[in-house]
Amino acid sequence: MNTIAKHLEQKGRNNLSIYFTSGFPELNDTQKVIEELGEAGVDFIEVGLPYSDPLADGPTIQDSSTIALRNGINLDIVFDQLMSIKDSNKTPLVVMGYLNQVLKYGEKRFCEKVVACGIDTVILPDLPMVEYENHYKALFDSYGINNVFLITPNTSEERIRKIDEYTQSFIYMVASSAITGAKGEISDQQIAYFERIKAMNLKSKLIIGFGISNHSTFSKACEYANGAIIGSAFIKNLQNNGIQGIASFVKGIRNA
Amino acid sequence: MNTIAKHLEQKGRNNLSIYFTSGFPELNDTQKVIEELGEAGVDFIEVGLPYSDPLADGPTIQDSSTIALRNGINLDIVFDQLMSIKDSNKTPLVVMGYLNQVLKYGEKRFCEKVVACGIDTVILPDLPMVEYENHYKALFDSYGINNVFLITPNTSEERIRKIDEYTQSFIYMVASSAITGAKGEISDQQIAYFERIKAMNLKSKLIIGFGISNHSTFSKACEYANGAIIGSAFIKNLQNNGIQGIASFVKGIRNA
Amino acid sequence: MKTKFQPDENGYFGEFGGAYIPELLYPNVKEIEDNYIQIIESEEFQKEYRGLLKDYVGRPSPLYYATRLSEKYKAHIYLKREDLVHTGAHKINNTIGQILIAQKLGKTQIIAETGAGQHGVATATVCALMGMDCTVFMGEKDIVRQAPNVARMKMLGAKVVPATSGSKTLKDATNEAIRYWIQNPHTFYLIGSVVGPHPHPDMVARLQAIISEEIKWQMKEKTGKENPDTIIACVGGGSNAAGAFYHYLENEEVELIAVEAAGLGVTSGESAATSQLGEVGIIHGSKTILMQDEYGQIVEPYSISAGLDYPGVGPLHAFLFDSKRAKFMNATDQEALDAAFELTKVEGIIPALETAHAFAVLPKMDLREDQVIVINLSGRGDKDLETYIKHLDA
Amino acid sequence: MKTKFQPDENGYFGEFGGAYIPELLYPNVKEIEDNYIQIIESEEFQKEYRGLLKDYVGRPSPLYYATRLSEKYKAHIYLKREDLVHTGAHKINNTIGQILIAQKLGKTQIIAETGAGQHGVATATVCALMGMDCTVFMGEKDIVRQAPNVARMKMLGAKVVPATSGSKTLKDATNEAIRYWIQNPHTFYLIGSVVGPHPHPDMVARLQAIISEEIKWQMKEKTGKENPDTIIACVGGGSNAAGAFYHYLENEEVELIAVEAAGLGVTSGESAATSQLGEVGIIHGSKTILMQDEYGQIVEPYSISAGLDYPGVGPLHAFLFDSKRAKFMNATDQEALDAAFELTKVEGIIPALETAHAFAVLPKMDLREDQVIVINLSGRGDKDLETYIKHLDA
Ligand SMILES: Cc1ncc(COP(=O)(O)O)c(C=O)c1O
Ligand SMILES: Cc1ncc(COP(=O)(O)O)c(C=O)c1O
Repeated sequence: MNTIAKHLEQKGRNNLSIYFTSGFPELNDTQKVIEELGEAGVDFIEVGLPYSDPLADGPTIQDSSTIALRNGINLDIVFDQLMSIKDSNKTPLVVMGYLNQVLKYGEKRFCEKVVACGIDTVILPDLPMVEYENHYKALFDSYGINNVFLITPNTSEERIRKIDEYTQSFIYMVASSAITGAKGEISDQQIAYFERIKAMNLKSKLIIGFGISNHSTFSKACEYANGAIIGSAFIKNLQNNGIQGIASFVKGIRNA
Repeated sequence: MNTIAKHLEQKGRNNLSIYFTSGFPELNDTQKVIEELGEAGVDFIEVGLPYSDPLADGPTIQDSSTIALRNGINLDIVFDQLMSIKDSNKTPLVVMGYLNQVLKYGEKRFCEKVVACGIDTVILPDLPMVEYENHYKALFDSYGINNVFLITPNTSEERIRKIDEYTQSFIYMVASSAITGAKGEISDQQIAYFERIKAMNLKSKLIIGFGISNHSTFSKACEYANGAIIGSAFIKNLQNNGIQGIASFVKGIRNA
Repeated sequence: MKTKFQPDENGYFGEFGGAYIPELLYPNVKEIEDNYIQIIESEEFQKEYRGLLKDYVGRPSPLYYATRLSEKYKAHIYLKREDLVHTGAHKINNTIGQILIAQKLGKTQIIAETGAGQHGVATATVCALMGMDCTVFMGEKDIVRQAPNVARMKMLGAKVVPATSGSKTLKDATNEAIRYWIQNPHTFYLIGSVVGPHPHPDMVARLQAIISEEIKWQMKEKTGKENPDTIIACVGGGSNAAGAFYHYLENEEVELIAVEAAGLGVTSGESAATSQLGEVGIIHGSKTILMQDEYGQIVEPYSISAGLDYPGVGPLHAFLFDSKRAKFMNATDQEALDAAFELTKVEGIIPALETAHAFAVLPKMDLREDQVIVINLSGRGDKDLETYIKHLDA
Repeated sequence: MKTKFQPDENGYFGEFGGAYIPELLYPNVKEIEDNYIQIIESEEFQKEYRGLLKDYVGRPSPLYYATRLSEKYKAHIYLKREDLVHTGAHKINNTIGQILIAQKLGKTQIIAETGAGQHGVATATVCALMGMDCTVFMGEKDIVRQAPNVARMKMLGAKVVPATSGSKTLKDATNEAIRYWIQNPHTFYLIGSVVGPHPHPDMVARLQAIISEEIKWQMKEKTGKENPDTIIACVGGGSNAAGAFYHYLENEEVELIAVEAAGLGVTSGESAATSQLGEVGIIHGSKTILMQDEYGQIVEPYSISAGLDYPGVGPLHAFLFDSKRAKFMNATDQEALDAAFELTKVEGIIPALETAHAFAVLPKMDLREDQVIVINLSGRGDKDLETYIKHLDA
């Protein structure tokens, strides 16, 4: 069974996932951030693979990627970093990157490395469903890797049902039609969308992301899904308060 | 008989005529310049009527006109100035201006004033022959005023013969196809042109102008014509050496 | 046979025109006068001229029905798109024609004056095309306010000579050009508007007449009728208006509106509205209407637009004004700017500042709902962007 | 029936193309994909599109036989004069078409990216024409080097948003536009070249195809034959080349030459010669050839010309390169400048810096005396005058 799915299955509700950019703020902070997040008790972690042209990310994550790349990060280094904590780290990991990184690194080589790091879940926001169906599903399946699909308020029911079928980890529910970035509150419109999806009785677990930034939005999201992902708000905190600020950030999200 | 023609008839060769801009360098220098020129023994004087857009003049005369206009000169003042020396001045005068000045002042009024100042010769470089024939000849004749025509190396024989017919004062022989302005020497080409005109045995007296600037060019010109006109070189001298420099300038032209 | 609006044998339109030139220029002007009609009417010239207009200049220029502008002013407004021809203004219709005439006359050195720089660019362009030497005289002030066009002329290989006298604008550039022409009679003076001594005004009008020749068949194609009710054009020297009016001059049913630049206001002392402020006089070799003081000194005109900043109009226009064949209106700097901003916003077309004056009279007219109007969009505004942006932000 | 050079049902030209877009954009792209062909092929669209192309844009653009350039290179060189269309480059063929499509889809807010600013101006223009809201993303560096076009966009009422990431040029402006599109899915992304996710490349190619449609009948009219031997076009994203090649793609007798910007030299590290330096990759939603490092990070390209300063090419061009249907050549900054100066001096036409690259390959070709060449003169150089003058004086 997929690592993330297993965790979600066990824990059920109120799962907190944190996205961070590997190699940020310093090249070798990757392991430390994961360690701190693990100690702070997050449920799973998305390891961002810094990309030069991260179309689906907002300015905060984009800037952190630029810094990480300037720090010298690359896929080989990230995989080495993840490898080095493979045994010590107990928090399930997901890697999140862009398809061109996979293509250029070599699709199989990429899958081998992911698996070697003990990871079986990837998020590639610019991998469209049709390409997945025609090519990547077979490849990923052969490595036991599951691809996370995103759905939005505008995704059709037909398409959501298909995604539900392909999903072995979780469905990433985009909170609104907006790229990642800290917002403030969750609107009635968003809630209507959450309820609509909930009422579909999907087999897959649901994690809400995009615009989750604090205890209030996290709790609200958790009412409608199995948990939520925080990205930009975490990156901002990391930038301002450093690694030593991680524990209190996570605490703040969990309890008001 | 036309005043200038009478003088040329009497004197024959080596006539020196000087052009100056009225109201230059100072508004009330007009009379002084004429007086000095008379004392220096020039044969006749062209009184320039400063114009805003003196197309047929070079930069020296244009600049002097601009200054004179800035000094406040206008046709009424010039005529008053000329009137005031009508009796004292013994040197024949010619007025030189542009047709638009005549038009705007009133053609008849202009003629009346010219005549009142004791002048019977005008040079209007932008008055073309056809307009003269169709209109101005009759007007000028009725006031006893003669219009000076210019000829150039490119004027046809037919045209020169016609001009000769109309001329009662003198024909203004443009030394080269160039607007007024001090040159240096007289070329073989120019001499060929002078000889060609000389050989035409015109009834009219010939005065050479444009590019006559010193004793050498003046003397050369006098070999082929009844005299020559100096304009820009005089204005430059006036600008540099003032009214007190006039006598020696004229002396320099006459004797090397 | 000469029509009412063609010059007589001495080059007069009514009492306006003629060739008030120093004897030094007589042979030059005579050579052109003796040959221009024959050249223009020759099959050879027409073939070359029309061929270049089509393939090089990009004619016919469209006649565009301006839907939103028409809605706004409750009339049917068509725009004659001279802004789309090569180099960006009607000026090239004339320079293409004159360079061919110069060629036939064996000339190899070209001089020109320019105000907005459009005629300078159009001249430099055809000189490059024909491998001829090109010198352009331009007022020092205009060199500054029309910098992009100065750059274009330089790149095209033309020598740009600043005119530093008088108001340092178009009038003075023209003086310098004529002065140079007198000193260098072998050069061909490629004049930029329907001004100057006869036959220049008539020659330029005939070359710009292509504009109304096209309007006629384009109107017919679009509306079934050759004639609009009204034609509007701005007037600097008058060449774009002459071109737009030409084939309609004899047809008194077509209203012709010429728009002059009123600068800061017709009576402000800072204006170029010649017909309103001028009197009969002589400028640049022709008798016309002219802004002058009581002693016939030419007044320095003012307009925000370098191409309208001229104290005279061509003799044909003086006659159109005098005979009331055309109605003369005017627009201030601010009205022209507003009109330019409006046209840009509603039709996506940035006009030249000169051209904007033609549009600026729309709000002042009593329009009928069925009135068919053609506005001659004489040029594009790329050269005026700096001025526009300055006033846009203001 | 789909031909070899049209995309398959997933938007692929050979192995290139597709729609690599986040799920957030799926409905937007799908809406366009489901409708674009039907709209484009509808009589209503064709009538409006063709009408505007004729009366507003100024088409057909001339096909001009460049006598002096032909003499110089000893071949028969024709220039397709996209420099003469409204706003000064081929870009408007596309924006006129897309704005009509946007209208049919009920969109009222338009976004676009721009490099040289020509697409930004063309977009701002059609938005003004249609009364739509317009936001243009432009690299901070390009905002400086193409200042005249920024002024035009402002005057046309568009909001110009600087892209401050990466190389601050076209690639980054495109990122910002796509990012904004994701956040504002009700907007219509009016893309400026044959790039982006399917169906954008095909849609833009179909709208630019008017260029080769005209070349065919114009060649026939001029030479009796529809086909030239060779067509040359510069390639940034590839839209002007796509337009010039389109109707000749299936006809292998016609040689197609695509010219990329080599910046300071293909191997200098400062270049934008994608086909020479790139490998298969994904950029802006499509799989194509792409300049990237060993980890797939997109390399910041360099060219003196803001419109060619792009690390990818459209998927059709990747396929033309891969299948050898087109020959890919390139020109350095200096070669492009020299070519621009030459064209200006011998033909009186100042090309855009982008366009100049197409002319720069002439001296590198083995030309036959009877070879008939069409060069797509994609735009005029008014926007580049500052750069030209700087190098002219140098
Ligand atoms: C675009 C444009 N329109 C009009 C004019 C005014 O000239 P004319 O009255 O001769 O057409 C100019 C002169 O430069 C111009 O550039
Ligand atoms: C005049 C001109 N030509 C060419 C290009 C390059 O774009 P494309 O390859 O899409 O034609 C541009 C882009 O801005 C341009 O302005």
